[in-house]
Amino acid sequence: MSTNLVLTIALPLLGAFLLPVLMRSSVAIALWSGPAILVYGCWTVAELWLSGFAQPLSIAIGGFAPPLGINLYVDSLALLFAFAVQLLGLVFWPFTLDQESARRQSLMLLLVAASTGLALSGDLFNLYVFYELAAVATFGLASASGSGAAYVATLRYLILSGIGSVLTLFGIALIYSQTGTLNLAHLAQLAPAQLNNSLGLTAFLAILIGIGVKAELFPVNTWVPEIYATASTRLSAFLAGLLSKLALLIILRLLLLIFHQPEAAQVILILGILGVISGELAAWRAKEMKRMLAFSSIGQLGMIFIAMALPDGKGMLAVLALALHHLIIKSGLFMLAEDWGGALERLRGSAKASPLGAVLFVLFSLSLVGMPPLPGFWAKFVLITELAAQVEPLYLLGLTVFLLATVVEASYLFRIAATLYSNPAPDTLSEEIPKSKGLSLATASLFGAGMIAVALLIAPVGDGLQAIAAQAQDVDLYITTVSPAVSGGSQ
Amino acid sequence: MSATELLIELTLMPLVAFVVGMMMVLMMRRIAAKLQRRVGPPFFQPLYDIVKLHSKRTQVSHGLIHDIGIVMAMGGYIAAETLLPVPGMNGIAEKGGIITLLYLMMIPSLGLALGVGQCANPNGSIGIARALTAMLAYDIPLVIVVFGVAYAAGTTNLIDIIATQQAGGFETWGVTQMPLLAIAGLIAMHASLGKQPFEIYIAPAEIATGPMVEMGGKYLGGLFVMQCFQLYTTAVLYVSLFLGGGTTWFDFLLKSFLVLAIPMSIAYLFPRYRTEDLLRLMWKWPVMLGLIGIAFVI
Amino acid sequence: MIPAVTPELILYTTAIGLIAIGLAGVVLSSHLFRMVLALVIAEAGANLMLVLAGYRWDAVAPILTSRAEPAAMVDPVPQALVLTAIVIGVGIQALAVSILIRIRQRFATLDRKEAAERMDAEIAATLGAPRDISQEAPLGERPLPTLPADQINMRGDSP
Amino acid sequence: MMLTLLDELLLFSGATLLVALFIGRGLAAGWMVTILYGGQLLALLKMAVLGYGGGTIASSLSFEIMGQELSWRFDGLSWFFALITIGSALLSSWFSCGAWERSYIRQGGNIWLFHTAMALNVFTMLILLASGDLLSLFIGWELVSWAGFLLMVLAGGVATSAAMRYITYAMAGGMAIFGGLALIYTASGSLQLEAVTTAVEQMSGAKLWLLVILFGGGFGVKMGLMPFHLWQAPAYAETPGPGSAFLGAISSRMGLFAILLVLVKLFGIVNIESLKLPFTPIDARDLLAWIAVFTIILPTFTAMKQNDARHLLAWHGIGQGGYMLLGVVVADAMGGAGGLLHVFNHATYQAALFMAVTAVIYRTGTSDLNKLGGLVVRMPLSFVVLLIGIIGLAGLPPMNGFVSKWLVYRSLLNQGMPLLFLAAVIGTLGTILSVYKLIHNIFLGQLRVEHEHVSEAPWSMMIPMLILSAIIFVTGLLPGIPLEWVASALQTVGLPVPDHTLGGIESASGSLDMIWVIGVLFAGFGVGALVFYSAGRSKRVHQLDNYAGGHFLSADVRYQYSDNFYAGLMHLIGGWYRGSFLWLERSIRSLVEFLSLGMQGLYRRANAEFYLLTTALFVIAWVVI
Amino acid sequence: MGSLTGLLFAGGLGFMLLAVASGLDFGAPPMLIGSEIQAHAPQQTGAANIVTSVVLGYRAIDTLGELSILFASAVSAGLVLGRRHTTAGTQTKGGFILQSGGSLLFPLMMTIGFYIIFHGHLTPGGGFQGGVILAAAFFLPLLARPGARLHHKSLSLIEGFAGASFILIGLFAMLEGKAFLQPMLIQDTLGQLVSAGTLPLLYLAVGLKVGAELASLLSRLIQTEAPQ
Repeated sequence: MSTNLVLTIALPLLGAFLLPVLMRSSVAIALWSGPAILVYGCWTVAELWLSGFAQPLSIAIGGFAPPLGINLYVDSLALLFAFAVQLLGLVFWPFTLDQESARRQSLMLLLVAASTGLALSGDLFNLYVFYELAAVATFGLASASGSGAAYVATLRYLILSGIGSVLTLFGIALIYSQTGTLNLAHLAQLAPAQLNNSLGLTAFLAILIGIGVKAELFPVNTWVPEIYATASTRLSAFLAGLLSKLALLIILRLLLLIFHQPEAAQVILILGILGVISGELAAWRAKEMKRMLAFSSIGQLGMIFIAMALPDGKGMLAVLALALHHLIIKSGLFMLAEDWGGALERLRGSAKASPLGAVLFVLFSLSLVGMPPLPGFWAKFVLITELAAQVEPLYLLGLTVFLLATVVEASYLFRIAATLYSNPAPDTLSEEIPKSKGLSLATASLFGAGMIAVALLIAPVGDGLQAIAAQAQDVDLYITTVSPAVSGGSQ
Repeated sequence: MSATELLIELTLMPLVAFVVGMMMVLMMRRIAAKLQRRVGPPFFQPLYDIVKLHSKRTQVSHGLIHDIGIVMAMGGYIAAETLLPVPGMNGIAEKGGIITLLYLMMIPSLGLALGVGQCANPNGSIGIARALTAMLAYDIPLVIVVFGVAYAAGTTNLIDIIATQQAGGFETWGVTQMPLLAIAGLIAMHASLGKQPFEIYIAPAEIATGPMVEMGGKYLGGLFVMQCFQLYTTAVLYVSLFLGGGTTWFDFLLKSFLVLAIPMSIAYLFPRYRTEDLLRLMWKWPVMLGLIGIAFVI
Repeated sequence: MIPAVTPELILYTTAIGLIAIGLAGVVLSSHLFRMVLALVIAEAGANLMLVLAGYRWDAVAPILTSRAEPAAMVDPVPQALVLTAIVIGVGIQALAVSILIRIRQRFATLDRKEAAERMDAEIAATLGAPRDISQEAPLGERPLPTLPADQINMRGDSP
Repeated sequence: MMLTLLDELLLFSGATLLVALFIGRGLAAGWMVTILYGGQLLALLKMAVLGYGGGTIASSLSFEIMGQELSWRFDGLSWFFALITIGSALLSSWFSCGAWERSYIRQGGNIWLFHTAMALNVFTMLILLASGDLLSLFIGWELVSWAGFLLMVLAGGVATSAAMRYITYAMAGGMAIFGGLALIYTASGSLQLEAVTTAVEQMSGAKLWLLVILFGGGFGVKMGLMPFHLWQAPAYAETPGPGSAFLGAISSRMGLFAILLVLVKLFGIVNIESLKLPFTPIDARDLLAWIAVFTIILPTFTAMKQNDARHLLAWHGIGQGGYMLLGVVVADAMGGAGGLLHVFNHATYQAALFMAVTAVIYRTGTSDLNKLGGLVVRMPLSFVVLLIGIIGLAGLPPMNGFVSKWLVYRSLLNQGMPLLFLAAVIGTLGTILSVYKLIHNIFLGQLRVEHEHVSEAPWSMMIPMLILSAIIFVTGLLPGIPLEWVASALQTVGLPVPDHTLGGIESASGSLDMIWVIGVLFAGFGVGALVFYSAGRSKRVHQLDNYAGGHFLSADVRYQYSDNFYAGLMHLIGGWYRGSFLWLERSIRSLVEFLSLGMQGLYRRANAEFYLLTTALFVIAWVVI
Repeated sequence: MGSLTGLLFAGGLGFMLLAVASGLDFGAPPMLIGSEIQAHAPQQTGAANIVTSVVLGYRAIDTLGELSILFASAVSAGLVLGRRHTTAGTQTKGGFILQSGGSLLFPLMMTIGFYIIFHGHLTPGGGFQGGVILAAAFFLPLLARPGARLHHKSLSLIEGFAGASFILIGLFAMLEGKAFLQPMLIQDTLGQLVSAGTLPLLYLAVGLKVGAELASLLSRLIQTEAPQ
């Protein structure tokens, strides 16, 4: 039932509202209601997928036909991300029993609802609302660790994000005053005539910078290392793994549907290249795992931005492949970092203490740098073949930077791997060596298993992604699916 | 050519070389004596020396490698002689060529080096280190020279090289065709003989004759034999490369002795160079001459 | 050339001016609370911009009255949007202020630089990683070697 | 499904890997793995006997991923390299079984990981050698790189940092190849092998240059070509003994294989030659040749300064790679044959040398050239192996190294390349000097007191060493045997094949018949021995019964000349060892470090909002203006 | 120096944006969906206030999102501030006028708040505006009597159930076979107090939620911000 998809947004919200109340009456119900909602969400999405989902569809909320009301646009891409959101929400569920667990869980549910909304929504302003909801929930979760550093980091993030939303709002205002509509499909119809000018471009750039804050776009990503270092690892994993991808998804949709100006792509390309350079280089010197992952994630997202900048949606497949790959790998790495945070030097000998964790780390790293049979290679392969096909020097610069960054990446990732496998310093006790264990290791193993599964099934996965990319790339399909018809003109 | 003839040639060539080599040693000593206003040794002195050394009663061995080293030193040259055509006898020259010959000539050095090394005497080791360094010095111009000649002749087969030179008389001799290379070759040859001023690796007063420090009796005798071969090989090689080889035994020997007389005469007039000076000298002048010579050839 | 002063110019200038002032305020202020306030100003500008998008000359508020013939009404959508945007802004500001309170309690300062310094120090201390960058010295003058662990807190807080 | 011969080989190799992986902890595992290597060798030989006569054997394994066809096949070139790979793996693994294994475990090594890493290396190398298109080539390439990393990193400590350096270089090379691949794909729309040819036809001069640089550089990293040579010596040297024998024998030759396949076979030497460097008479082939020559000279002379036997050998390994590339780049019949034959020869003597050194380490616990000496009386067989090895390495008759070097010299002579020739000879001379230092400092001279009771290496180690020595000698005596394999590989690549006989080369401008040369040499030795031993018996004296300028020597006197062995030479050229490449590497590293610091600073600056503002301004200003 | 550049950049940005925005046609917006909504809103939603029909009908999910944001920030603030309750009892009480003024205003403000909420679909105003007034009504006595505490339990109950009822109303529509959050019209009585189907109910939920949210936020702030 396709309309059930609305429930993947509504139910988490409902759960979030009721959780603090429920907690008072029955801890058990409250404890399990969140996961139950997410399981149901997963199941809803999966069921839709499995019941022969082929054509994208549009769900009008409130029964109002799209350009007037808000619609959810459901294609394979959106569905994929919706599923990922629900699943990762479950995986990163804060299973704590302390005083604030109700609050945390309800924030998590809000975050999941907002993320699902980001994946599905087909309305510009609605996207903004969900974006803000996700942001606020993130602030709450990020500051939840209760340290002074977390507060400062969150506040800085909040202010940056606030400016970003001001700019986004400004961009939306520009678009609305130029076209008089907010529906993406409708905008896609109107864009060639009305937004193909400097005004439209300005609007796009304002939105790009605004949303780029979440997508870790250079240089509005300065919050990344602070937040990832102070917030809980699970949140970091969710932010780096998923939320950034959703922000990317929005930018990608806007770029594909509405803003076809070459300048838009160029800006993204330049910022992407700078992101790669700054992120990977900064990670090279990081002395601590979480921060290294934060910087590395900036670099990886820069790579995705480079892919996104390819003209005519050519980079769609690459964006998708890189994004999903990064989602799996970074989430896994962050889960490992949960126990392996702190100075890298402390990690000496950890491989002996937790061999599985070390092996997973090596596997993730290998995939991240693109060692061939692993999925990372294919993602990178798709990107560089597309990049090399471009004639403009900027793209070739992107290619060069991309390749060099990979070298740097390999260098720092394997420095850590080597630390893990080296012998502990003579005076350390075996209890002092951090071990990767318990839930976080299990979660990381889950991602590892997923990665290996993808590596083994690379051919069907590749075909599937190609189909998804082709569908997402089809602007006409988007417009006809939503079919935003406005009977009269203005006035 | 029948197998018997070949066998005879292969036997004769080293023998001739040995005999001629002894005479060359004699000549060398005579020249030295003349220059130093001495009388000099009698004609059979080299032979006497060899026999005397081999029949000494105290023969001090430092182990099997010590022995093998001497054997290699002699054997290498004996084998090398069969690759060096003389009038009327080609041996197996066409099966090896000049590059093989040059490499075979390194075998005795290696043998000597091994033998000396086994003696566990630092003087010997230092001597070998110096000798090898010297080899690095003079082989570079030598190789340039060989390259030039072989490239000009279009072959590495010594028989063919000699034949091309003999084809047009004096005008087609290497020395007239490639005078610069010939000069460079002469210097390199001089150095390769290890005589003054290039005898730093022996340096009797400094490292107690270097490689020879632990050598006595038949060991020294072996080295003496080796020296005979060395003089012969060097001279004949030079003759074959630049002076058109020999059509008859007479002019062949004449040329060989004359060629050898030049460095010998110079040798006893000079003190010796230090290792690094030797390197510097060798890498500067003969190399430069050789390269210019090659430039002319190509 | 001085453009003619028209109402729209004034309105747009006000909206964008608010945004610019807000941004400048965020960038320039050295006090965290002022940054939050500047953010509020910028938000007001963006909201104004949004309202302006729906304005029509000579039109009435989009409320149907019993009059038979409805007059031209302004666009209702931006008004609804602004309503939403304002509430969103309020929520964020409230959260910001509550975080500010905590920061002040923890670090006894709301100075931007100082708070950032403290944060860095605390992060470094909790992660056990040496702190290799100070924010004060320019790049070239920063100490390259890592600080030993016992010195990490020297420059930061010593409560 | 019918299994092709290649399938059998790969399955065998995979099975070896699995065996090592799952039962690699038992002590018998080493033997089992060795036997399986033997099985691989048999499978390979079966391939030569049965199915393959200059043609190719396809694997039934093939994929299509994202529109890319992936396939694997074997031809003469692959077979030749596979022979060396499996052969050296077999002998190294054999060497590692038994005594060495036990001592390795005693010292805290993980033998399971060692066997697994070896098997993995062999398996990945076979995959690489079998690659049937550019994508599978790249996949194989990366696999080999990482498998090598695993083997190098095993020893921990210094080895780790060496391996880290290696992996950085290897990644850089891999990425260069990746970029080249992308260029080809863009030009031809395909990654089949033929695509290279298509791409070459379509591309302009500058792009071709780029391609040659990318591929040459990328593959060259693995070969340790200048200026990418710094990683190799420490990485190989610090690997556990048999591992370094294996790596030294074949690992870096994978680079040569790829160069042969891509640059020589697909690209074509003619096309490379047609690429001129602007404003100079140099073309790309000359450039490659000069790189090869510098790779010969500089590492060889670096080797001379090493004081650790393993490092010395590893540095030579780099230098010898230069000969191979030089021969291949000259690309006439003799050059190509010389280059390829040298791959084989080098593998044999390098493995033998590393094994001999490992045997010495096994007995004495050190490979420091200043702490050894005089071992010939205690380990005579090891000495013989090392002697045979260094004669091969130095390229002197009667060992096999001579033949391949002779071929390379001849090709340079024929082509009239005096400077390259000279440089090659300088390399050889340098090699002679440094290998003498090696053998002198380990086996000759004074036996140290602490080594008084050292015994010969155990037979489990000795037998593979002796087998290798035999191979070195036999292929020196009868170079026709390996030349037959080389010929088939040359045909695959499209290079001319020289006329060869069992004993050597037949050529109008000077032939070589090793049977005769070695014959007279040994006859000469015989005569020499006759002369020598016909004289009176010699008396064996104690090593301290020695001339010492009037002093008496006792056991505590260190009477060995080992340090700064070529003092005179170093006095002259010592100043040239400025470590420019090290400096270059360090400065790149420092640059990255500095940039990295800057970037971190960027992210740690207090005023993040400022960036946002500026970006917004610039971006929007760009649009408006 | 840094501040000067900052100022310049901000000014430049403003100028650029102005340059861009001046290309807009002020006062005559395209109003594509705007006019469409104006035309259809009375029939589709039955609310006389078209803004209300946009807020609760056409863009109801925006409103839901916005409520969630408020909720999220309240919860977050709770997380941030909730750790330690410092009683503000040390503060001096407000004076008599302040206290009785607060008590006096409380019912008035409550009335006005609810009035605005209930007439949201007819006249300007609605759940948000009314909710804010409700919050103020609760907050005023708090200011006058610093020691007083709001009842957090009941506040959070209101918070939860108001939000939940918004969603439940939407879900109820789904049960009826309509779309999520589709307004259910009972009859077309445009302009009446009881009209516009479920919209007033939604606005009531919004109002309560906003009021509770803001009240709890403010009370948290005031409770925590005590002199140390």
